[in-house]
Order: sequence, then C-alpha cells, then structure tokens
Amino acid sequence: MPSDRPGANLPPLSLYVPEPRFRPGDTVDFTEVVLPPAGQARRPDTAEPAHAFTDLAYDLVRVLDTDGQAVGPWNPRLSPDTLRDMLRSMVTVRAFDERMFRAQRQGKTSFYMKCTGEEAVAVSAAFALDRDDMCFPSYRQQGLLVARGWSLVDMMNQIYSNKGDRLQGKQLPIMYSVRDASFFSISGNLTTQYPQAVGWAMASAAKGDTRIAAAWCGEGSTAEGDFHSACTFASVYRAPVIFNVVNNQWAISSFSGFAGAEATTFAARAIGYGIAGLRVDGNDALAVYAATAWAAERARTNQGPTLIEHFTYRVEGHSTSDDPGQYRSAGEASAWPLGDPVTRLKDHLIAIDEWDEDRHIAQDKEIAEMVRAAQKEAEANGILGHGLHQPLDTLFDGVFEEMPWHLREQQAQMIAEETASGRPWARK
Amino acid sequence: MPSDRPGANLPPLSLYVPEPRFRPGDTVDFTEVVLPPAGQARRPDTAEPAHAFTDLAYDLVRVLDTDGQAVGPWNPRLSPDTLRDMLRSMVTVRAFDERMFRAQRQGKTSFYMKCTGEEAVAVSAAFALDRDDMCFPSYRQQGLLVARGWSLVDMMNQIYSNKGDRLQGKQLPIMYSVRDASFFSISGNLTTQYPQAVGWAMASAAKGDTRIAAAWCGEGSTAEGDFHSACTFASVYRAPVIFNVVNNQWAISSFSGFAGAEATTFAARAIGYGIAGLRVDGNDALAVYAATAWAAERARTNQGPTLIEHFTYRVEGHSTSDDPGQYRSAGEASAWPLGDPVTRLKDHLIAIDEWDEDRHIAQDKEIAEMVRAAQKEAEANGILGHGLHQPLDTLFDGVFEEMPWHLREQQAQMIAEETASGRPWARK
Amino acid sequence: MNMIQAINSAMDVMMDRDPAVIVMGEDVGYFGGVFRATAGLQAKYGKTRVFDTPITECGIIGVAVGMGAYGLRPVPEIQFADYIYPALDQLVSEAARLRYRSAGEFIAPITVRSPFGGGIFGGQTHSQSPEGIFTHVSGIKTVIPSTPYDAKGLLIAAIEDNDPTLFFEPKRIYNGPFDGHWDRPTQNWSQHPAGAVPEGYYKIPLGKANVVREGEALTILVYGTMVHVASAVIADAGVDAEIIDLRTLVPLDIETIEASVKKTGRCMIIHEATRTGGFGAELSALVQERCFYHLEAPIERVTGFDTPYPHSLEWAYFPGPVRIGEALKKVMKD
Amino acid sequence: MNMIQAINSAMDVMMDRDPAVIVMGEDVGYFGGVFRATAGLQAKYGKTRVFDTPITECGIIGVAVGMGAYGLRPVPEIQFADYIYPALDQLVSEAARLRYRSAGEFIAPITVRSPFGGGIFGGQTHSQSPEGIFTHVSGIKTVIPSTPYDAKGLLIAAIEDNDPTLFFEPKRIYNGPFDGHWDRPTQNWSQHPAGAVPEGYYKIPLGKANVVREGEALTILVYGTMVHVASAVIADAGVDAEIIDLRTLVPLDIETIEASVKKTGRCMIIHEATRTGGFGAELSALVQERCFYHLEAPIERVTGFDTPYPHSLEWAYFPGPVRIGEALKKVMKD
Ligand SMILES: Cc1ncc(C[n+]2csc(CCOP(=O)(O)OP(=O)(O)O)c2C)c(N)n1
Ligand SMILES: Cc1ncc(C[n+]2csc(CCOP(=O)(O)OP(=O)(O)O)c2C)c(N)n1
Ligand SMILES: [Mg+2]
Ligand SMILES: [Mg+2]
Repeated sequence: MPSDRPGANLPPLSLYVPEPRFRPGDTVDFTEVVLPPAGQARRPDTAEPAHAFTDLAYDLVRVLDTDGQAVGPWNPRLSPDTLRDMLRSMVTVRAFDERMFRAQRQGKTSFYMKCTGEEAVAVSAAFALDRDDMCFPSYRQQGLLVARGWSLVDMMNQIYSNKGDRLQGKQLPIMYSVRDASFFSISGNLTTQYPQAVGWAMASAAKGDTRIAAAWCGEGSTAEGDFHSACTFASVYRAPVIFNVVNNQWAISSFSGFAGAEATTFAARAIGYGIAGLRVDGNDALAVYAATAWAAERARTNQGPTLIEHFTYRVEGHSTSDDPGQYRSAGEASAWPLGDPVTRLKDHLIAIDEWDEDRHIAQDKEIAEMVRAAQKEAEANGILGHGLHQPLDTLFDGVFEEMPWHLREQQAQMIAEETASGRPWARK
Repeated sequence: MPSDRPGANLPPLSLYVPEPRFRPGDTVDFTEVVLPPAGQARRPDTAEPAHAFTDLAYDLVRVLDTDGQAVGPWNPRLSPDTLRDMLRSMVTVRAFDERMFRAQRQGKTSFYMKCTGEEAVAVSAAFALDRDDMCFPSYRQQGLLVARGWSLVDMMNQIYSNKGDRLQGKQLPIMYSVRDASFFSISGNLTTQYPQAVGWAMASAAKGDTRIAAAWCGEGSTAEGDFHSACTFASVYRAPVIFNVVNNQWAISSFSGFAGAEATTFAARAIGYGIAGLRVDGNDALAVYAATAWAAERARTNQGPTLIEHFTYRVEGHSTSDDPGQYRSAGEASAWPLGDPVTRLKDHLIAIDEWDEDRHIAQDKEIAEMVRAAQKEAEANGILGHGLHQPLDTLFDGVFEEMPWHLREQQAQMIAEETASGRPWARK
Repeated sequence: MNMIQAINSAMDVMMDRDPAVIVMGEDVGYFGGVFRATAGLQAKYGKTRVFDTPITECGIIGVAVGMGAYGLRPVPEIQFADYIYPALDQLVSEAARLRYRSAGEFIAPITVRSPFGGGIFGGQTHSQSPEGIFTHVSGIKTVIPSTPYDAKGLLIAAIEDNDPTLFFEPKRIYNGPFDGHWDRPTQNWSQHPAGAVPEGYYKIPLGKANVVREGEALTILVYGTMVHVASAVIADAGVDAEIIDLRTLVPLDIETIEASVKKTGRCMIIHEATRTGGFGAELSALVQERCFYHLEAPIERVTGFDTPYPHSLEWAYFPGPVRIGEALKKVMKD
Repeated sequence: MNMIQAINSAMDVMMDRDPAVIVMGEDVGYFGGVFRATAGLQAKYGKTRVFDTPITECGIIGVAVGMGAYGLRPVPEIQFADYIYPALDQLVSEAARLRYRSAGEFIAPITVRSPFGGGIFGGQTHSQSPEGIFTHVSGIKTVIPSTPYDAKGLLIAAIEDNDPTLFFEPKRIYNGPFDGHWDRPTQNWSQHPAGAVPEGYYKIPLGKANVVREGEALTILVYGTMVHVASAVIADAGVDAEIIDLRTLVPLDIETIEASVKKTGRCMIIHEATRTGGFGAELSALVQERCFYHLEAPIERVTGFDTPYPHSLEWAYFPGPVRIGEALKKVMKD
C-alpha cells in the first residue's frame, strides 16, 4: 500500500469519476450543447475512403432546420408520400408504446420498453434500407417492425406471451424475432448482435448476394467486447454492414459519460478502426434516412462498413422496471435541444404544405383506434398469467432440432407432475 | 439462400480477405512503406488534451536518424551512461534469448519465445518508467526484467521449471511473475492484462499513490474484447496507465492485416476512445524512451492514459513451436527498413563518440559469458523432465489461500499413488 | 432487514472497517443498483469508492482483478448472473488462477456479487443459475445465502476472504422467503426469524453448512431460494427430513453432508439450475462415493429442466412443490 | 491417417459436398492451423471459404452465429480449448439459445473445433478440458472423438447437424494413441486399426457410444485420450471390463451405459478434467439414479485434480495408469 513507499515528492494521483451535469432537482440548462446548424455538414461521395471524412464523426448531420425546411447536401429529397408514411410509422410506434406500457402497468404482462423520442432512429432506417436487408436490433428498435408493416397484433401477442405468440411465450416481452421481416431474434445480452450482424454480412458478401446487414445498440452497450470484435471483423473483411449506435445519453441510470462520451463522440470509435463514421441528429428523421441510405450505398458497393451515431435522448425511463426521476433531472426531456422527432417531421410536412394540424389530429385518433383494436385482438389470445397459453410440452421444443432422450424424459416428468398436481393443465 | 431472391439487378457483393504482400518464396520489397524522417514529428506539451494531437497517431516518432544522430523535439537527451546501460540491457536480452532458445532445442525445456528485433520496446520503456511503476506485460517483454536488473538465473530457473523456480514449475516457461520488479504475472490468455493494468492504475489513483501502470500486448491481441474494455475504462476514469501495442506485424502466421492494419494504424485506436495516441519507431530505442517518458508524465499529472503503437518487426518465429518460413518470406527480416534496434543504438553511441566497435565486441563476449554462467548456475538446479524438482505436494499449493478438504484429500491421494507406483517420488 | 438491506449493510460495514473495500458495477453508484443493493453507499463513501462502470462485464472483472493485485478489495456487481459470461475469461483464467500461477505473489481478493435465479418472470436472460459453471473451476469459491442473516454474515466473510468469491444472491427471496407456491401471497423477511439482522459486524464462515431442520427420514441438500421451497414441502408432507442449507458450494461442508446421509440413508438434492452437469450432479456423486453402503434408495435430484428459462411457462420450469413432492415419494419409497 | 489428417479430411469432404461449409479461425488459412488441421483447405477452396481471423474468440463465434443465421455452416476453430472462455457468452447466450428463443426462426448450425486436454507440457493455458462447462448448458452438443476413424465420422455428423456443436479434439493423441505411460515410446495411428480412415464421406451418428471392449466385471465410462489409457490399464490388469467410449457427451447414449452397468454392477468413470463438477459427476449421478439396485460397489471417478494444469508436474496431475489402477482395485473390491 502506498503510505510507506518512495516517490512521496511526486504529486498524488487522483481518480476521476464522471458525473452527469444534472441530477434530480437540478435545473436543466443545455446551452452548452453545441449543435451545428442543419444543412452544414458536408456529404462525401460514397466512393470516398473512410479516412477522407473523419471530421464527420465530430460533426452532426442535420437536414431539418428550425423553420421545418429540409436543407443541405444530406437532404434525401423524399416524396411527400414517403414522408407521410414515415410520420405515420413514427406516430404508430409512439401509440403502440403508450398502450403497451399501460398494459404492463395494468398487470397484463411482465415487462415493457418504450423508445419515446427515438422513433426516427429505427423508422427512418427501415425506410432507407431494402426490406430484405437484415436487421440485428437491440430492444429499442420496434420502429423497424412497424415501419416494415409488421402486424401489431403479432407484436402484442409476443408481449402477452399468449397463444398467438409465435415465440411460444419463451421470450421476455419485446424480445421479438421476425424472420419474415428480416428482423433478427433480439437477445437479452447486450451487443451480442453486433458480431452476428457482421457474420451475416460477411456471409452475404461471400455468397455474392446483394443484401446487407444493419445492427443497433445503445451508447452504453458500446463498451461490451462484442462491439470491438464486430468493428474489428468489419474493418478487416470490409463487411457490408451498418453499425448504428443509438446515443440516447442514458444507460439505465448511467449517463453516457460512463461509456466514454466525455472524451469523444461515439462516431469517433469508427476512426479507431479506420471505418466510416457519421454523427447524425437522431431526432431528425430525414438526417437518419439520408445517413442510412448513404451507408447502405457504401455497403452495397463493397466500400465496407459505416458506423452511425444517432444523437438523441431517452425521454422515458429505461423500461417498466425503473423510475428515471431517481437519477436524473425531470427537466431534461423537455429542455433537450434536438426536440421531438415526430413533431419535427410533422412540422416539416406542414412547412412544405403537405400536411396540417387537423390531419395530424385525425391521424393520431385513427392510429390510437387501430392500436386499441389490435390490442383487443391480441388480448383475445390471452394475457400473461391468465391461463395456460402454450401447451405445456412446448417448453421442450427447440432446445435442439430433435429432442434427445433426457429432454423427452423431463417432458414426460413435467406432464406427470401436472397430473399429480391434481389440477392438470390449469396450473397457470 | 441468395439465388432465388430479388435485387438481382444489383451488383453482387464480394468478401474481402486480407493477404500479406509476401509469402514464402516471394522477393521482398518494402519501398512502399512510408517512413517519415527522424526528428520530424512534433512533440506536444504533456498538458495538451488528446484531441489536439491526433495526427501523431498516423505519424511516426523517430529520434535516431540515418547518420546515427539523435534529432528533433523527441530527443530525450540521455546521458551516455544511460545510453550504454540501455545498449547493455538490449544486448543481454538478445544473448539470453539465443541461449534459451537453444536450450529448448536441446530438450532442456518445453517452450521458449524470443523478442529478437523488439528489444528496444521493453528495455527503453523500463528505463523511462520508475522502477516501481507496475508493468503488465505480454510474453515478449523479457526486456523489462533484464533492464530492471532482475536475476537472469531466476528467469532461467522459471524456464527450466527447476527447483530454483519461485513459481514451483507451475507455469509454462517465460510466464514470469516478479513482484519485486513490479512485473505482473504473465497470463497465457491474450490481453487479459490490459483491464488489469487499468484496475491497478485506478487503484493507485484512488489511493493518491504516485505509481502508474503500463501494459503491453501485440498488435494481433488488440482484437480481443479485453483491449476494448481496458481502453473504455481508461478513457472514462482517466486512468494513469500506458497502453503499449507492439506492432511486430505478425501474430503467429497471421499478418497485421487480420488485426485491422490495412484500414488504419493501431495508434489510431486511441482516437476512437478520445485518449492520447502515439505511433513510434519501435526499433529506435530513443524514440521508445521519449514516448514512454512523455506518456508517463501525462499519467503522473492526471492527464490520463496514452496508447503507444511501437512499429517494429518480429525477426524470428512466434515461438519454439513454429517455423516462420512456412508462412512468410524469409527476406522480410533483413529488408525491414527500420533496421535492428541494437545496431541503431550502438551506431548512435559510436556516432557521438561514446562507444566503439571493439568495446561492443568485448561487451558481446562478456555478456555471452555472463549468460552462459547464469545458465550453468540455473541448470545446476535442474532442467525440465530430469527429476522431480518440486515436492509433489506443491501441486496443491496456492489454489486457495487455505487448502480445503477436497484438495487435501486429492493431495493425499496423489501421495498414495506415488507410493503405490512402486517408484515413489521418482516418477518424473 | 430484507435480504437487500442485509447485503447493503454488509458492504457498509466492510467499507467502514476497511478503506481497501470498494464497490463498482453497472448502475451501482448514484442510483444504488437496479435492485438497490448499493443504495446510499456512494453518498456515504464517495465516488472513488463506489462508482458506476461502463457496460462491460469483462472490463469490470478485469479491472477488479487489477485493483485486487494493487491491494484493494473490490466488490464488483454483475447486474444479473445471466450477464456474467462476458466476464468468464477474467474470472476463470485470471481471478481463479492468479495466486496459483504466481505462486502467491499476486492474489485476487475480489467478491463478485450477482443476483441469480428465476421466479420473477425475467425470461431466459434474467433468471439463470450459472453456479454449476463456476463450481467446476478450481480457485473460485461460490457462496449462496438463503436468508438476510446469512447473506450479511457470508458476504462479510467473502469480502474478508483473500480468494476470489462468487456471491450469488437469490433474487426471488430478496424481499421475503418463498414457499414455491407462486400463486399464494408471500411473506416478508420481517416475519421471519432470519430477517433479524444485527447492524454491526459479524461473519458466517465460508465452507460451513447450516442444518435448518434436523431429521431422521432423509437428507435434503439445498441452497438459496430452494431452502424455503423445500422446507415448505417438508412441513406440508410431514416428513422428518434433515434439511441442509449448503451456504457455500465450494468449499463444501462435506462433513455435515456425510454425517447426515449416513444417519438418514436417503438423500434428495434440489436446485433451480438446469439438471445436466449442475452442482447437484457433484453432490450426488460425492454422496454416493462416501455413503454408498448407507444408502437405502437412489439419490434423487430435483432441478430445473435442461431448457432455457422460459418466460410464460416459468412455473412449469421451476422445481416447485409438486416436483419436489414427487421426488420425495420416490426417495422415501421402500 | 492420424487424427489431424482425419479431421482435415472431414472438413475437406464436407466443403466439397456443401458450399455452405466454411472454415475460419486464428491461423487456419494459409498456414493451415497451428496443429495443421486445416492444411491445404485454403489452397483448395479459396480465401472466402477458409480464412484467418482476428484474435477475438468472441468475434469468431459471434460472426459464425451470424453466418449460420444467414444459411452457412461455419466450422470455426478455437486454437486451444483454454481460449474458448472469451467466446462463452456467444456460445451460451447466443448459439445455444437461438433456436429456442426464436422458436426455430433462426438456428446456429455451427461446429466449433478445439484441441483440448493435456499431456504435451503446455502448462495451464494449453492443457485444459473445459467440456464440463458446456455439458451443463442446454442447447449445445459436445462431441469428443478418440480415434482418427471416429474423429472423421463424428466431425462430418457434427457439421451436418443443425445444432451448435462443440468438437473437442484430444490433442495428446493427434499423432497416435497414448497408453498413459509418458515415459514409454508412443505408437502411431498407422499401427492402430482405427487409423484406417476411408477417404470419402461417412458418418458416425451423434449420441451413440462405442463399446470398445465388452466385458462382465465392470463398466468403464470414458472418452478422448482416456479411452486409450483405460484400455491399456485394463489390458495390463487382466480385468474383464466393459469399456464404453462415450463419443458424444450431450446427447449421451444412456441406453448403452445403463445396460452395461446393469450387467456388470460396477462402474468407473475417467476424465482428465478437474474433478469437482466435471462431466464425471453427471455420469455418476445418472448411473446411480438408473442402476442403483444393480450396483455392487460405489461408482469411482478418476479425474484430474482440482488445480490448474501444472507445467512441470503434469504427469502427477494427469489421471494415469497408477490412479486408474488404484481406483480399479477399489471398485472391484468385495
Ligand atoms: C451483457 C449485459 N449486461 C448488462 C445488461 C443489463 N442492461 C440491460 S439494458 C442496459 C443499459 C443499456 O444502455 P444503452 O446501451 O445505452 O441502451 P438504451 O437502453 O439506452 O437503449 C443494461 C446495463 C444486459 N442486458 N446485458
Ligand atoms: C485468448 C487467446 N487466444 C489465442 C491465443 C493463442 N495465441 C498465442 S500468441 C498468439 C498471437 C499473438 O500475436 P500478437 O498479439 O501480434 O503478439 P506477438 O506474438 O506478435 O508478440 C495467439 C493467437 C492465446 N494465447 N490466447
Ligand atoms: Mg442509451
Ligand atoms: Mg504481433
């Protein structure tokens, strides 16, 4: 231990431990957050090598300006129809989140996670990718499914682990798997999907396929070793993959400083591997679209991987299991200068005369109604804890392709137990 | 599978797999390797923030020029005595390696690993660090022990797993542990020492100590998740640690392209984490010294971690277990433009009139003699496979602080076995 | 105190006594941990002794090993035992091996706390019981408490211990003991004698089991949540079982086990972890090896099934009263 | 063929038959692997099907899982089984769980090859036998061959299998069977009948054990290197043992085991891995549960000790002829 050692003439070291700027009760002031104006960031040609635009990892790609106009070289020039479709998807995601959150609070299921304030990140990506590009999401990209037109009822069935649940109640709510929507099975273990996405992309390249892969993780999750393995593999084999880092500034109760945000941006991680890096306004649906389309073009033309940091803010708690009021200032969400992605896209559509408040209100109502109807339909299949929704013996399906003797024995044992219980099959 | 899918109008992807420039039989031509001249790289003040000198991650800090003169801002201006001490250590390391390699070939032990061509990396670092700064080496930094004046006989005892081996024959040869020389126990599992070094450094900082930590790994080993965990922790807590990446361009048979060297430098990894990064001519003893001293000063003044890439070349095989002629061109070692670190330091001393060829030859002889004498002394303690050097029951020491019943039972069983064998204690 | 408070108190007591003790992990700082086990510690001991970490379990354990080598006594938390796998190499190849490979020059006196086990509808990645992976690894101790009183005393012992120790906390009983009937109201620890936890320092030695019920008819080997489930089943069945709460899996209290089985002639082993290769296999092998001539019936293992922990069918997976009851009949037969 | 050649041939045959099969790992490409198991494959099948990887076992397995989800059949190599731990999360939480958690939408048909076991003076990080960690994990198969013939047939079956499979190769017997006498000259596979390996395609089903010697006096359960050590001891001792080479640990051939022990009434289990919680514990528990009333003596486990694999004392650690002989006396007593 230090006391009896030489070198006492040197100044003592001290341990730095990050601290977020605001804690419960603090008044929030984000004036220090530097936000480059929309339209300013340059857009390199997709054929340019990664080292030619490392500045973009410290910049912020923004398209929607304060007047709701789409400006600058990243403007993806989408048709009003597409913009309206995107808006609709985002509104649907939000309505879905609200209902399912409430359903959990009503005891209809065990768990839920919202993506409020981050809807653009997933929805715009889904619009910019081809529908058969393979997505390796984390748990906060329900927007991908919604934007790909996947059935809300099917998603809710999964959340309720009911008899309509294709995953047979095996997974925690929201851990979807939708092969038909090119949406990979979500894992509870953070960032494991990153090297998997690279593997899928490498396989696609090896086969001369044209489909690319995209992966998502939170800024907190970038600390896992899998992130590094993935970036290294992607760099070495120039894999056609898009890495999305959703920097919503919080990882449960830990602010992004514990993932390294005080030292640099998350987009800068790309520079470390010599791969392309972009930092994007994650609350700007057009910027996310443009960045994704650009990265997809690079991937599809064998220019290799791109890492996109989506700078956004987690408006709600981490999940139904925590209360953010215990660790951060309640004022952050409203003070956050990048605004709300739904409002911003709506304002843009209004600014270009392709939308109005009345239509928006009407759509809100219509979508709320649709989500409510979906919920009703899903609940007709059952809710968690009310009855046995899956045949008991499905518990043993899918451990292996064919069930070995020890699982068959255990399956028989379980069925005998149910009989012995005197209330067979009604246990749940 | 891809054949029956849409998108067939898109050009097919292809998988890129790196390939080194030269394979066995190829003529080596390194003219493409760009080497900035000595003295050119700037030397920022140690108080400057990491982002102010990211260019240095792509540059090459060099002090010794082609005339053997020490030039430029990184010249550490060492006294001739220090220079001669460094040279002596490097020569000793080389002589030691040669003898121990030969000992393995003679069947006196199971394994050995040389650091030929990389002696400056460890020796200069040892001179630039304080003796009680804690080193977390990989298996190729025997130079640290030699430079810190550690007993060659003690090292050899370990290599022979003989009765003088303080590690009781428990470890593979060269997996030293020398607490008294602030040299951490070497692990067989690559890069695990990286987060450990950060932990040690954080502890030192938390305690207001003045000692810093330094870690080493090969360029191939940077791909492990531990590397990333370590860089992330070091960045977040500004740990007083120096990360050394010894880029000797080969990882067993895999060239550095499989660790990502085609896309960027290893020093650039630092930029990804927002920590200080330097790229150094690893065959230039003065450059390694200067970079280490600079990084140590940063660490000691709470400026946080520095990652140093030492650009060097692995002149010999990976270990006694491989033949490099099977996977790379035999011409590489001699064609490698950064030369030999021993010769370069020697030439410098001669150029400044502090050394001459005769003294060098005499020293070579003297050191060879000293190493031979050490070997003789160590072999008097036994060589591997000849007799039982450790009491059999030491096999169970140190699994836990106190031996639990199951190990006591197993220990008794083993001793009974020896008795039963009819040749007790003579089994080895 | 409930078990969370007892665990918190153990860390508090040790941080107060020994400046080398530090607490680290995901969300353990300001927030006090997702289960609140470290609540208040940062406010009391400061940020350099209690801090949040990046989300890398490999890093958390690797850093803890380095801190231990320096001379600290880190108490890292792994948020859920299901997330310990990324740290496996640092635990197995480093923490567990350091003393041995350095012949005692360096040690890893770390205590890794992690909530484990199911029964909270956590699905397959918030429910696992991976203790059987670690009990196979030489050089690591594994401790599992079943009450607040034991949790505090064992955690203090683990923190003081100079070997790396895994401290798995049965999260299903953080707030109260659980009799295995998921559809009946649960007790609080305040209603249980082992909920009475002294404020100050005390310790329960590692490697000593606790006979929670003496009996003659059979021996039940159990730990964690299943201690309470087994006890409830035995009470209901009116069988004179000897119930042994192992408390520490490695090192194991073989004397107590052996004496009991030799007395009763019958043995049942219960754990929530998957069956094949679980710690129950080792217990069964040991009992068979040492008590063969005393056994009157086959040793029964009652365990979780060899499947991932399912979400909706979790009570079909859980080795509850029915499964234990069936096994009891078998082991008591003839 | 020796065992390396047989393994090489299995990959060659499968790569030739199925374009989805790819081989990847540290140094497996141009160099052909540190043990030469992949020699010649890159030259034959090209760099996009046989390639070196970065040194990250987590990445190797994670990438393989993704490739498997795409539709390939990756055969990744982990250079030494001791280095599999950084990949544990990808194996346990991903490969082993993917089919289950996606209800069959995605699968991980990967075959992870890795040399394991000691006896080559590799010290503690080139000698381990970690199979007992994986046999506890639901959703993974574990295969261990003991001859070149079996190695080829089993590896082909593993590659064709749609579940993730660990294929541990006993490196001590790569070149020839080993009777456990480290100080006697060793045989080559060319002198052994199982060294005769057909060039083409054949397979040995997973989950089927091989009775390498029929007998009446006792049953010996064994796999890998220890098959040969056990056989030599039995030959020397002149005991009429039934020796069962398990070949696959999960799924296990319980029928063969049960029938044999019921016939012989005695059982010995041998493995090189550390004792506590090793696969031997599971075997002992299973045999005891199923053959209790047939057992005439306690089941004996003969294993490596619960220490790291030491360097210089490796033959004191290794469960060699003396240890097996002593156990044999015990299990045959009365
Ligand atoms: C390997 C692993 N470690 C820890 C956790 C627990 N955990 C779940 S979410 C989370 C925070 C993730 O934060 P971030 O990556 O920023 O994503 P966000 O929730 O903000 O979308 C943590 C620590 C986990 N699921 N897996
Ligand atoms: C976790 C782990 N994976 C694989 C190995 C096998 N291995 C030993 S050294 C080595 C190459 C390391 O290359 P590099 O990091 O460049 O160091 P160098 O040998 O060039 O000094 C490999 C793959 C290991 N020791 N540990
Ligand atoms: Mg986040
Ligand atoms: Mg190297």
